[in-house]
Amino acid sequence: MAENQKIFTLKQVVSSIRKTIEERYQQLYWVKVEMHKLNRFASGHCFPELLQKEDGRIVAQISGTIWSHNYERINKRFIHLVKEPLKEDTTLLMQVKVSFHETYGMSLQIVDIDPNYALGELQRERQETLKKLTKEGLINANQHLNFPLLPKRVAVISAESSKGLSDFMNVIESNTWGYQFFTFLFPAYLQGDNASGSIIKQLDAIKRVKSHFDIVVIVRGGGGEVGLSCYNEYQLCKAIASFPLPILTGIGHATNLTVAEMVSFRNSITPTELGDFLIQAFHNFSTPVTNAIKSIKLHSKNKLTEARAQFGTSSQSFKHLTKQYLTNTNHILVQHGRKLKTEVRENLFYNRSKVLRLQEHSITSSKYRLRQEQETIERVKRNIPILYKQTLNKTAIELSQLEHSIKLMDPLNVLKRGYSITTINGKTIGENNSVELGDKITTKTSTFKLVSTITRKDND
Amino acid sequence: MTKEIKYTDAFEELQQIVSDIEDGEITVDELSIKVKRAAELIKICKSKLTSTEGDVNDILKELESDA
Amino acid sequence: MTKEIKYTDAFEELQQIVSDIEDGEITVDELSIKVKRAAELIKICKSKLTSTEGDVNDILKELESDA
Amino acid sequence: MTKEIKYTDAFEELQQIVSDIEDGEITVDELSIKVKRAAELIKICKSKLTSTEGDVNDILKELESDA
Amino acid sequence: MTKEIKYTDAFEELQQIVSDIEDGEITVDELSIKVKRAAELIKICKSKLTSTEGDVNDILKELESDA
Amino acid sequence: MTKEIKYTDAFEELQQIVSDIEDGEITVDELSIKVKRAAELIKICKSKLTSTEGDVNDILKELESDA
Amino acid sequence: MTKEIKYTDAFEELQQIVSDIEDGEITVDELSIKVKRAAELIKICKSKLTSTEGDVNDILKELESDA
Repeated sequence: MAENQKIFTLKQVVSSIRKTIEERYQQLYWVKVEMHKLNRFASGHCFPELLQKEDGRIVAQISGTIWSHNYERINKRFIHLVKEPLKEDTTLLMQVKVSFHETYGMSLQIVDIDPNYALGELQRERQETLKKLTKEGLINANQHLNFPLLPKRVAVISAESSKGLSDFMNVIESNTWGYQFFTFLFPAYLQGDNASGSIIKQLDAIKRVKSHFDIVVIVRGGGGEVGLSCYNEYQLCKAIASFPLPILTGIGHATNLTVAEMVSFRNSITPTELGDFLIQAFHNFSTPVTNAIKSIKLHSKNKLTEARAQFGTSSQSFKHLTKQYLTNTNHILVQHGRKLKTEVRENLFYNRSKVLRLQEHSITSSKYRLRQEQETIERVKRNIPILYKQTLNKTAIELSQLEHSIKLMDPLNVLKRGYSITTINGKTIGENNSVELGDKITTKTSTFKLVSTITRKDND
Repeated sequence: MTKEIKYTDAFEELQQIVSDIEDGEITVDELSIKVKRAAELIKICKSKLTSTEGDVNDILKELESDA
Repeated sequence: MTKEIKYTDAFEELQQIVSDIEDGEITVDELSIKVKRAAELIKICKSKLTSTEGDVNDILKELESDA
Repeated sequence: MTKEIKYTDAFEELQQIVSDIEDGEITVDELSIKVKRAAELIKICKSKLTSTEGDVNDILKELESDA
Repeated sequence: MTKEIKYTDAFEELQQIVSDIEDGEITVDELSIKVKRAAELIKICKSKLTSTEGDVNDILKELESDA
Repeated sequence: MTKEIKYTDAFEELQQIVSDIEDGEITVDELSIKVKRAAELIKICKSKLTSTEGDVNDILKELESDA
Repeated sequence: MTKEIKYTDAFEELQQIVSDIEDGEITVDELSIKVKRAAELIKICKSKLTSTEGDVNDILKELESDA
């Protein structure tokens, strides 16, 4: 070490640092930090650990200070706005003053914390949880479980002293229908920082004895709206979503649904409503059973009435048709009898008329035949005089012709025309009968008979 | 006697005479005898005709009177 | 005696006579005999017809009275 | 004896006779015999019809009295 | 004996006879025999019907008395 | 034995018989047998209906008295 | 035996029977059997509503043995 080197006291140095820092950091800064531990002391002052992580590694760390009066103010606003008290292990936007104290060293004095940022962070956490469960396919897992027909055996997660629990028990135990439930309480914190772990632990316990239960209910009541952010926590929500029994929630609050409520099998606004829901499930089972009696009664009667009616109709029509059948058959038989009679009479009548027709024909044709014959005879009779006269006339004509010829040939008629016949010895003169001179010849005329003597004879 | 000769025979003889005369096979000497015979035959025939007509008319008259 | 000849034969004979007369195959000598025969046959036929008609009428009258 | 001939045969014979008469296939000589036969057959047929009618009526009357 | 024939057969035979008579397929000679048979069949059928009617009425009466 | 037939079968058989009678598909010869069978079936059906009604009423009465 | 049937199955079977009866899909023959069965099932279901179940001690024992 050099001799001329100046030696400072620690106080001098620390005061110099303080002076420098005070000069350098005179204003207030808004800083985003993770508040690891709150470290509230009995005095009411808090000395939280502030840090920043990158990839899980702490890259910056510093102590913080919240003076009691600031804490009260900040916390009140948080509860009002965020519905949560100021909590450890959260990222906050805080207004800080860099301060250096000679004995306490560097710290960030926290004068205010923005509740809206915290609200945003909570929202982000909620979204984160939803996103993760969705990605893991668990978001509807509990809802996809089969709800028992009768949610009779109930594992209850609640706080022993909870008003919600007593409301719930009151509803299911004092029902007037005699519905019997079996409940078993698994006590747990229902809000605040310890709630998540406590509930998860009890869920694990229930899981071990799940064969004794039909459903799990988580009931909480009268706790107000504060401290419910645990129900958005991923671990708890995952435990609920993936639980093998249906989990029904009734954690009684009026704000946005928490993720736990969303992924549970069913959410009721209040424990009372949850109890009513279970009673309703019993009703839903009981009503059809009760109605079944009425329905069976009604419909069996109807069925039997209908069967009787149908049967009655059949047996009526059987009697009726049988009688009708006999009547018809009788009628047909009678008809055939009548027809037989008619046909026989017709047949006889027809045959008789045929005989009569033949009788008629025999009369007319015989008479006709005789008349024809008569006419023929008459015709012949009329013809005979005609024919015989014809014959006589013909004969008379022939005869008169001959008579005429004879007349012409009669020699007397020849003489009348001036001819004469000369005979000798009564014979005409010819080759065989020649005349000689001196012979006496007779000449006959029409009027005279002349006798002459041949005086000369000349040859032709 | 004349009644005994039949009309047919008489008529045939008459026809024979006429045809003989026409054929000139009869001499003038015979001629008048033949003509005489013919006249006789004609008379016979006429008489036969007349009597037949009478007979027949009687029969027919009787027939008609029956009808 | 006339009753013994059948109508058919009588009628045929009659027709024969008529046709003989028509054909001039009957001499004057036969004529009156034939006409006489024809008249006889006509009478026979008529009589047969009349009696047949009578018979038929009798039968029919009897038939009709039965009906 | 007439009872022994069947109606059908009687009727057929009757029809034959009537059609023969109608067709002029029967001579006058046969006519009255045939007509006589026809009358006989008509009587047979009628009698058969009457007796059948009687029988049938008796049967039918009995039937009706039963009904 | 008549009881041994079935109603159906009896009725069919009856129908056949009636239709044969209607169609003129039965001669007068057969008619009374056929009608006699038909009457017999009608009697058989009636008797069958009557006894069936009796049986049926008994059964129906019994049924009604049960009701 | 009658108890062994089911109501449904009995009723169907009954209806078949009724429709057969209606359609005239049953001969007179079969009728009384069929009617007898139908009467039997009617009795069976009635008895079945009555007993079922009794059974059902008993069960329901018991059920209601429990409620 | 009836205790062995699960109430859920009983409930389902009951509903099936009820809907079958309501739809008229049950014959008269099945009716009393089905109604009887329904009565049985109704009893099972009703008793389930009011029966006491679950044993605290068992649960505690199990919880402790695991822990």
